[in-house]
Amino acid sequence: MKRIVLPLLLALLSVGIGGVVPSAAPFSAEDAPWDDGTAVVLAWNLDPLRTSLSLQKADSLGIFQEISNEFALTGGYKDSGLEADAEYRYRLVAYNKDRSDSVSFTAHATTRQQWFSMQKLSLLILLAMICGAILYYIFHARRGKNLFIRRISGLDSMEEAIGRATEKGKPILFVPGISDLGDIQTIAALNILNHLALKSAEYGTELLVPCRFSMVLSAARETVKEAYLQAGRPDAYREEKIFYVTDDQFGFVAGVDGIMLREQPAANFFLGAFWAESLILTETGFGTGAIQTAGTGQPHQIPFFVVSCDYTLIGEELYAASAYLSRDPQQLGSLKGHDFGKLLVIILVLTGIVMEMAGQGWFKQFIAGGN
Amino acid sequence: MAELMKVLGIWLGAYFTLSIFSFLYKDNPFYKLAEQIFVGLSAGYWLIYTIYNILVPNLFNLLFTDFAHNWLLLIPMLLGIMMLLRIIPSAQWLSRYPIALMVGTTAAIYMLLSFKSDFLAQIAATMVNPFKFSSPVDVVGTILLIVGVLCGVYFFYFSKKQEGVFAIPSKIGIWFLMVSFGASFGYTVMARISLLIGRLDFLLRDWLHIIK
Amino acid sequence: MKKNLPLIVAFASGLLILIAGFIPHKPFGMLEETLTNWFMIISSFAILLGQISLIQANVTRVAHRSPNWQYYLAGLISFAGMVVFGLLWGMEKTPGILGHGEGISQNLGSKPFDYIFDYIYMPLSATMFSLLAFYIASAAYRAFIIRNFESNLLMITAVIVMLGRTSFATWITSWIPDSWGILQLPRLTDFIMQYPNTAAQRAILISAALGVVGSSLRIILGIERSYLGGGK
Amino acid sequence: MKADRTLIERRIVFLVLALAVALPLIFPLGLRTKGTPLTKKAYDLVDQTPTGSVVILSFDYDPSTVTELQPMAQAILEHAWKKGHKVIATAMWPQGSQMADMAFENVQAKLGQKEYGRDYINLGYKVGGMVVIQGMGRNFKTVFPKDTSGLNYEDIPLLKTVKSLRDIKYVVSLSAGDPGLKDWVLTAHDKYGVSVAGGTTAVSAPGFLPYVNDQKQLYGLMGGLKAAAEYELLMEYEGPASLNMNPQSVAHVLILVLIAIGNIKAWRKRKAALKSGEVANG
Repeated sequence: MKRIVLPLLLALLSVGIGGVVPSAAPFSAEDAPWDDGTAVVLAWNLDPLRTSLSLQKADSLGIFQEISNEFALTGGYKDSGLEADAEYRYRLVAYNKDRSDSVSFTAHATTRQQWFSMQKLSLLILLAMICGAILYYIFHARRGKNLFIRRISGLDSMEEAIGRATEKGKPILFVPGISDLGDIQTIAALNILNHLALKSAEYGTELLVPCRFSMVLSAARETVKEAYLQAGRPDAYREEKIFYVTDDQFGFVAGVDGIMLREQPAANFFLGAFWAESLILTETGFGTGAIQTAGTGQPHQIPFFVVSCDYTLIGEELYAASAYLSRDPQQLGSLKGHDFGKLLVIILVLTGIVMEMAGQGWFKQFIAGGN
Repeated sequence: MAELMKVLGIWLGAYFTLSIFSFLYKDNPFYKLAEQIFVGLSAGYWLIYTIYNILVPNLFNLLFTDFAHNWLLLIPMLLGIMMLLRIIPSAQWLSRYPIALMVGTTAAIYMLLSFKSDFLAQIAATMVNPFKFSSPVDVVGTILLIVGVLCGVYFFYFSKKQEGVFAIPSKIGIWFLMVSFGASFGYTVMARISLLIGRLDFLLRDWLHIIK
Repeated sequence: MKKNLPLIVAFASGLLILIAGFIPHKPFGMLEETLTNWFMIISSFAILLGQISLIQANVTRVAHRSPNWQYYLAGLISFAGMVVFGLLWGMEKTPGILGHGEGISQNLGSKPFDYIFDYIYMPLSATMFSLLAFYIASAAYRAFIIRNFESNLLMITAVIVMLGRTSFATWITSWIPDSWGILQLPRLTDFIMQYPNTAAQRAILISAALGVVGSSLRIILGIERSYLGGGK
Repeated sequence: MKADRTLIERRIVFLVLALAVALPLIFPLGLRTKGTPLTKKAYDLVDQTPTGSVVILSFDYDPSTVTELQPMAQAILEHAWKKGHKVIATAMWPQGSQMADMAFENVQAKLGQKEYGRDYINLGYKVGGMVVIQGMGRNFKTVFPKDTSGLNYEDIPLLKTVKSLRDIKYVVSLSAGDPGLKDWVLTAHDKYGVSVAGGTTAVSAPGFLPYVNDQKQLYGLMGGLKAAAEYELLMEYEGPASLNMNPQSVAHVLILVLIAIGNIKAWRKRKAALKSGEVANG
């Protein structure tokens, strides 16, 4: 194993990030390594008397045409956009300050297509490891193995909210985001709704669910109905409490605001995808004095939720909460796979820092790879 | 004539701007009308633009002028038409093929690119020796950066009960998240105000000529 | 079959992209180029579909005289206007069926399509989102309340950043000596953005990338098929 | 009754904000902003690129964010032209193409006429974001067979040397969201090695900072109106962004004052509630 990996690593390091290798020879041309055969890497190393240069490539008639004149004593140039499997000839002419004296070098290279992008080795290895872990856990979960997921603290509000609503005899409001059913955030929200509906059926608390899209509406009705059935209270299920407001973004917000002011719910849940309207909703909810719980994967909206709500599920916590409550093998398995990836991140970063401190730059370069 | 139409245009712009602003007082017919006109114009714009700038140059033109070289484009055209059949309920299943092709392609491209840029490159960028900097501010900052990334990632780790010692990094992680949300908050406020400035500038300058 | 064949299409196209990502050799690069070109063409049909369904929904509303149907009718009329003007005289430098319509452009100052874009579409689009400035102000007054240590941290950072990004910032803390320059508002803001903010955003980015890998993998392998519609 | 009061309070806040923005617009305070390193980096990228380079400005926004992004676009365009760069305009948002034409027109009014097809070109919008950029990386002409005026790719002198994205010296994306700057970073830089800088709305700026790192995924970043004003400062002129920083600064202070008042009110209410609670229990 070591015998294979080491030369690979060395080869990789020699590629470098820009693909330019300083060389001892005055002028060299080499096929760019590990590519689709469309580039040649040129490098030169001139004596210190030189002050300007002209880099030239032979055209189809064999006449040299200038491709660059940017000066550096030790420099490089990557000539890209070439044909694969063809020979290219280059000439470097270097001048003195007064241009009275010049030297010229020629070099040639043949472009070759490779079968693997060696600079993407780290990408392939790590990607394979993480994909493997995700699949492993999904199949594990499907076979009914119990996978541990910690409880999400944002969910603690559920009990409190239902308790308070029951005590006051007021309803609970649940908004499953303003995205359509295609958004996984909406799906996650519906999974949480299922749990909340189960509890509200047990305690006999009224549950209001305004929806923005008809698809979400029918899914939400299905979810709540199922939960009531499961709780043994199908009689308490009222279809009209789960209703369509309007497709229009701000119209929807105005509608939900109206409901909050009229019904004065004791607890509000805003879970799912929210955009700019997040603020208007939670502001009104705060005004009515409800306990507010929010959660979204939209990073720009989280700050507003944190400052205006009592509990917030941050980003991935929303999906984790949904997996925790639904025990769906696909969600659970993926989540565990991602967790494996996170552990890997922590280990890799710590190793990398130690390596950097020890002056072993190759590790970082290997992980970063090249393009 | 053109001058007059320009003035009319600015008055139109002012009318629609004020119609939208009227929503701040309450929902009303002016707002509703302006909103639906916006939706209609927007749909019209997308439709015309897509036809003129993509379908004509990238598809129809190539097929009509040089069919021999471009006949393969008949396949995406066919798939595109299958996509349009979604509006006919009985033919809806045909749209699954183009959707599958698009979803499969996007999934793979996103997987490779975000794994490289948002995973590998970010990990590599965190592998920094904090003591290589000369300024103490940078040293402290880099240590904060490393601690923040590790604890932040740990906060989203769900496979372990976060109790006792295991709760500490998670707690630190949330602090970093909160600082970053605070920054986001500040920047969002900034952005929203900027948009308002633009509109008031239009009303005061172009319409009312109060600002010269 | 109706359900499995699309899954194979998704798998094949995904696999091709993955292979082309690692193998530079012929023919994968070319295949990828073809596939991305097809993608673009199919996507533009998807855009057409989106607009057509929107219009279809509005037509239904008007036909059924559902509440507020008059507004939807206005929406349809403006849609039709935009499309007709665009088709007849084109937009900007693109000619339409009747050419560039020089006569009309002369009178109007620009093509009808561009005239509507400049004087109606632009103000509408720009004003819609400027409403949010007002909502932020009102929420700042009523709902942004300090609750616990975490939200304190958030608020303090927000205050520093908001002040640090004004033109007053330099002036407010100019009395702080340069040896403590890091405490001057603009520099403090830069520090927060460069280190703690970057750290947290990076953690979010890394977690999100893992999420993308997971969902993409499930889609390519056909484990996740909800995008095809019709239940789980 | 209570609902009425909150409604009135709300309207007062709206009015105060409108005044806080309008007054400094009418009577500018003459405030000056100071530069930040991130904007300077973006400036340096443009400044250090040799004359004659072909570059891309991507207009990935629509009219809803012109106030923030248009001044940036124009400042960068002016800079690029002054350095003798040949500018290709692309757009990931359909309305972006119109925004590009607006920028070209405004900057030419200042710098004098430039030649279309040699100094600049508008290639317009293509749908697909990341996938489109990936396509450009393979072959530019497949993605853009014609420009927006119907010229063929081969007939445009500026594009003579451009076969793929690799022939572009830098990309600056003016980005209001998705698709936009992120797609350019992930594809143009991380896959094809082209330098990318960006200007974004302030909303998305904090999320892009992890890309500004030693891997140079993102060369420089301009976030919001403030950064646009900084770029104008670096270009040594006072443009729309600099002027708009006056109301911007005043409004920020107003928001902070509102937050403070809100918190004092909430704190008082809580104290009163605590007291009445004690009385009831006592």
